[in-house]
Amino acid sequence: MKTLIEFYPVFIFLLVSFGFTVAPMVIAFLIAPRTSGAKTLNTYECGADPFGGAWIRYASVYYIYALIFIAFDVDVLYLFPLAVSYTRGGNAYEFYSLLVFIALLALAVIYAWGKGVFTWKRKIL
Amino acid sequence: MGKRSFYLETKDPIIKFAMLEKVLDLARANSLWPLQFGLACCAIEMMSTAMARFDMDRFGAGIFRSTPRQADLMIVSGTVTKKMAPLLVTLYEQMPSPKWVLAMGNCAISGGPFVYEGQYNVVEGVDLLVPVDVYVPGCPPRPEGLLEGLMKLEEKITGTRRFPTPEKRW
Amino acid sequence: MLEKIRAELPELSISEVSYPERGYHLAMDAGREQILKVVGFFDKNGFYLEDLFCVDYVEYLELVYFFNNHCGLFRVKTVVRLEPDKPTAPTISDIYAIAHWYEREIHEFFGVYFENHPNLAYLFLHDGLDSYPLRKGTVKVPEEDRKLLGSGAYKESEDTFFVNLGPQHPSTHGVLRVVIKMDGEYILSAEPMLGYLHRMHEKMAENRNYAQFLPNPGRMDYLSALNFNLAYVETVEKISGIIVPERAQYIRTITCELNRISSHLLWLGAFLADLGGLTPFLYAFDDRENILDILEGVTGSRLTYSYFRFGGLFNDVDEKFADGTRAFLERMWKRLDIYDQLITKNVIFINRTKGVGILERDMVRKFGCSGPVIRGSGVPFDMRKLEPYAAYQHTDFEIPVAQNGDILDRYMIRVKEIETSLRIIGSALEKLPAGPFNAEKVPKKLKPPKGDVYHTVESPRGQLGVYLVSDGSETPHRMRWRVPSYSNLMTFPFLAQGVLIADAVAILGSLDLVIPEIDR
Amino acid sequence: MIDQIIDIIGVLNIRVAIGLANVLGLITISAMVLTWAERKVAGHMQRRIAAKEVGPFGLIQPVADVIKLLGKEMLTPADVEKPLYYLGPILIFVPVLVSFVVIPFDARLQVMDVNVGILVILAFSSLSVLSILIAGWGSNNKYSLIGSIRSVAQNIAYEIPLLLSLLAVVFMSNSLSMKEIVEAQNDVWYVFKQPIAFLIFFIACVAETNRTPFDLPEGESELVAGYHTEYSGMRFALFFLAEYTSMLIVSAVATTLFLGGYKGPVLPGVVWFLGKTYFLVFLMLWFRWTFPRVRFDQLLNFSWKILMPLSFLNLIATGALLKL
Repeated sequence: MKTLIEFYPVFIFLLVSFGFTVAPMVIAFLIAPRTSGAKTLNTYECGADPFGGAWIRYASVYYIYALIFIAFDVDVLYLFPLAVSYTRGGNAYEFYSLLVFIALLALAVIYAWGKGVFTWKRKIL
Repeated sequence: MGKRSFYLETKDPIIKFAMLEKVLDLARANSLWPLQFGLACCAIEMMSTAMARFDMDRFGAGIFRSTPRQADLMIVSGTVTKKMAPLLVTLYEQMPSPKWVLAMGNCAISGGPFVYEGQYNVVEGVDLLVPVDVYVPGCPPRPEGLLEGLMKLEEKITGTRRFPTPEKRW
Repeated sequence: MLEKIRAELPELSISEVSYPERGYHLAMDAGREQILKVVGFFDKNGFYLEDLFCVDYVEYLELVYFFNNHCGLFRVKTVVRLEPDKPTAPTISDIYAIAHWYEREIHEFFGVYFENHPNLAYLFLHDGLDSYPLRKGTVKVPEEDRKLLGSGAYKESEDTFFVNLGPQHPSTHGVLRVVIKMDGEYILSAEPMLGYLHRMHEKMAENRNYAQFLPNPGRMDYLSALNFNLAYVETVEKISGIIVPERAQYIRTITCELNRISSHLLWLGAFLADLGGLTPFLYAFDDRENILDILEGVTGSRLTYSYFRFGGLFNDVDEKFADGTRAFLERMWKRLDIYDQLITKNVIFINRTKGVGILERDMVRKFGCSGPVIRGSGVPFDMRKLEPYAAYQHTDFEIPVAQNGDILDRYMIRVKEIETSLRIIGSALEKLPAGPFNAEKVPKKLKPPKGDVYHTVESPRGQLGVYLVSDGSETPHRMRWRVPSYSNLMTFPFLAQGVLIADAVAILGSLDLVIPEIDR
Repeated sequence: MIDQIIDIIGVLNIRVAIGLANVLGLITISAMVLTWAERKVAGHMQRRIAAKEVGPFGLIQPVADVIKLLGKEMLTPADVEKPLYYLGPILIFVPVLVSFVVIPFDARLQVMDVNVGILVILAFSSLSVLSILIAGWGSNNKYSLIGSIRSVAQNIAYEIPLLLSLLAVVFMSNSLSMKEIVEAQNDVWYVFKQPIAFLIFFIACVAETNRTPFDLPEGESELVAGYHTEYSGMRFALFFLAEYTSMLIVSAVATTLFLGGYKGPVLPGVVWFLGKTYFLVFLMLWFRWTFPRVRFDQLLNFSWKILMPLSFLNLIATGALLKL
């Protein structure tokens, strides 16, 4: 059974990539001139002063999309072992289990479609 | 507006020696990313300079960045009104440090055709607001004029000129 | 029509006016009380508010209302006199939505107060001004009104936030600033803030003589400088009765149509860049450079032309111009199907523009829009047909009209207008007569007779009107420019309500705005 | 002499060292080449010559850009979330570099043949979206906030079709290891057996790397510059670099899975592999200069309503055909 140690190249790549990003930033920090004007550090908003910060309750329409995604992503993981051990020819129950599983998955999308999640109407106040 | 309303002091980098500065200036001169900031008629001439026929991109200056954070060169192309002045200064200050200003057109240089006694809304010249490096006269200046302004700016940054100046016949 | 007005509003003094000299059919003097009744009457009969502005005659101020009809041409001038020290007038912004901005503009330039106006804040000027600019004498702004200048405080509410689609933004071509109240991806309300490019053209007109003002119209709308030039020159010719020779009329038509094509081409590129496609910008500029070469050969400049003079042209047109134009015509016909393949048949483009930003017919009358914006909603309203000027009555062409008023229709109309302009140029070029290109005795120091005149021209963005009041001296007493983008922009807050930000940017692009024309 | 060194350092360490040098070299060179190629392809598609003056064919232009960006000041706006703001550009580059571990450039040119290669790549590819969210939220700018929230929704919308089209290949090759998938494509490439799956996979890849017509997170005509509005200097260059490298990674995975990796008649394997990869990258560059941008709800609906049902049917069809 391969222990985590076997994957140490991946960790080395992680460290190297970390270094590969931090190094140019350190160089840039050293060799770049610096200025500071009255409004240099203000947030940029097309030249005008912004009205209030950007950390607000952002009414995300995509919350429902996230729910459907979670339902999907976890279930798709079941298909991986099925895919690896899918034998050619022979017993057909594997195909039927695949069929049933995908049919159940598709129900989620059809339900959301019916509920009108996917149509973004114009919000007339 | 009186004297320039602020003094933007530029602190030197931590590591600074002649050879590095020369290489950096050469690189900066060959990749001046202008800020997408068109005011009036000169903006249309700036656009046609960036288009197929005159093509600023040949000199590496073709990528128009829309945020001042990633721009090096602010081309003030058009009339700066008193309502626009504070915003222009904000945009200039929000640009990171090695930055240059190219005043394009008579309005940006001296208020142009809109200067008469009793005028109440035009800033007479953008150098009252921000330090200007190159002035390109004309109303609007031809795209070749703007390209020549770019060459002048590159000459100012690196000290050497890309193309030989056409010899003066008279 | 005149009998109906007489029957409906007996107590007003109505005088018939000869249309060819003065440019309008009827002049009416209404008192401050009857003006609401008059406006209500015109609104009931399907008229739209063409223009509303103020003229300062030192002893009294004059509020001028111009009404016109989209279907049949019948222009009525209604005048209200106000005393100069504390002028007040009733607001009509609830009847005609465009009056909302006209009244704010009059308030900040002349100091006229409008009772129960929803938001009488400054629109164009910055707060540092302490006098009303367009008044003849310097009239101080009273202290307690300075607080009126604050243009609306924007307070954060629970989950909506305010964003500046600000002066420096890729999609606001020029320096238009729109403050958008957003809820997530949707826009709840949009409020344009103007004046970042106000260059005082109307104030300059009052202290320069007629010839000195010639370069200014070209800088008002630099995309179609020749049309603005034509409007100014023809107004002065109308008021001083100069007859322009036939050849100059034809050359004026040809050059104005070339300028219209170059303006539409630039719009095409900028509109596609708003939707994300960057290549059509380069293709459109490719053709535009051809037009600029042809016009540069004749006028000498690339963008801000001042080629027309009172009574004719600056110089004549040579054979090279005619050949260049003919070569351009053939090339352009072939280029149009490149645009067809690249843009019109592009599925993503169609999905982005079909059924978005629909402008209904009655909303168009409320705002007094004009140009491709109104022709997209099914109203065939084109100045070249309604009030033919220059040589348009000799060339036959039909106005492209579309029905459902969404962005795709406004795009199709502008492309068809390019084809119409090509046909006009073709037919005008054949019929180009020989002969003089300038009227003979045009005095150097032009002193037109006392009186006022209204003249309209069709600029690529819509109906462009010039109202000129001359007091017999060298400098005009008052010159008012009725610009199409001003009323077209007023529809944006209503079109952008409840729409995604990507659509709002597309709607803004489809209105084809030129900011210095709005700010004047 | 060589074998003493080998057993001192160990075969795997040498393989890792060579792989590391190879990958870092490839990334820097490909970033340069891609920036140059993007400008040149854009120029010639728009009937203009781009970047000609700097170096023979403008070849030194990307070098000038990088050195200029190195010499640029890195502004940190005042009211910004410091840790998130700094972490954004770093985190976006890490997953992209690490997925090079499992990519088989040639028969023996692979850092480590992990037997669950595809899972490693999928795991790290969803990490880069996290960094965009961090960068967008951290820079306290309304445009970046909208841009980053859009990139999250776009990424989760296109994760499912990506997985399902990947599964169709795994059904055929019965193995998750990248090397075995390439070996399984010895006689006929999977692109001919699974044309629909390749199409869905490529569309989902274009969406994952935020390229036109799905470049809504940094839709510059609406959101000024999307999630990297507040970033300047070298930090912005890292976003720029990460986008090009993820384009490279995504087309490398597509070549391994569908176009038969390093399989090719006469030329050595690496040349075939890089040729196919850069062809797919050229396709992405081509998209950028022909398509306008899709509106955001069309983008989501395109994935949920069209790509996903299509990938379901494709999966069922593969399952059925394999059984016959």
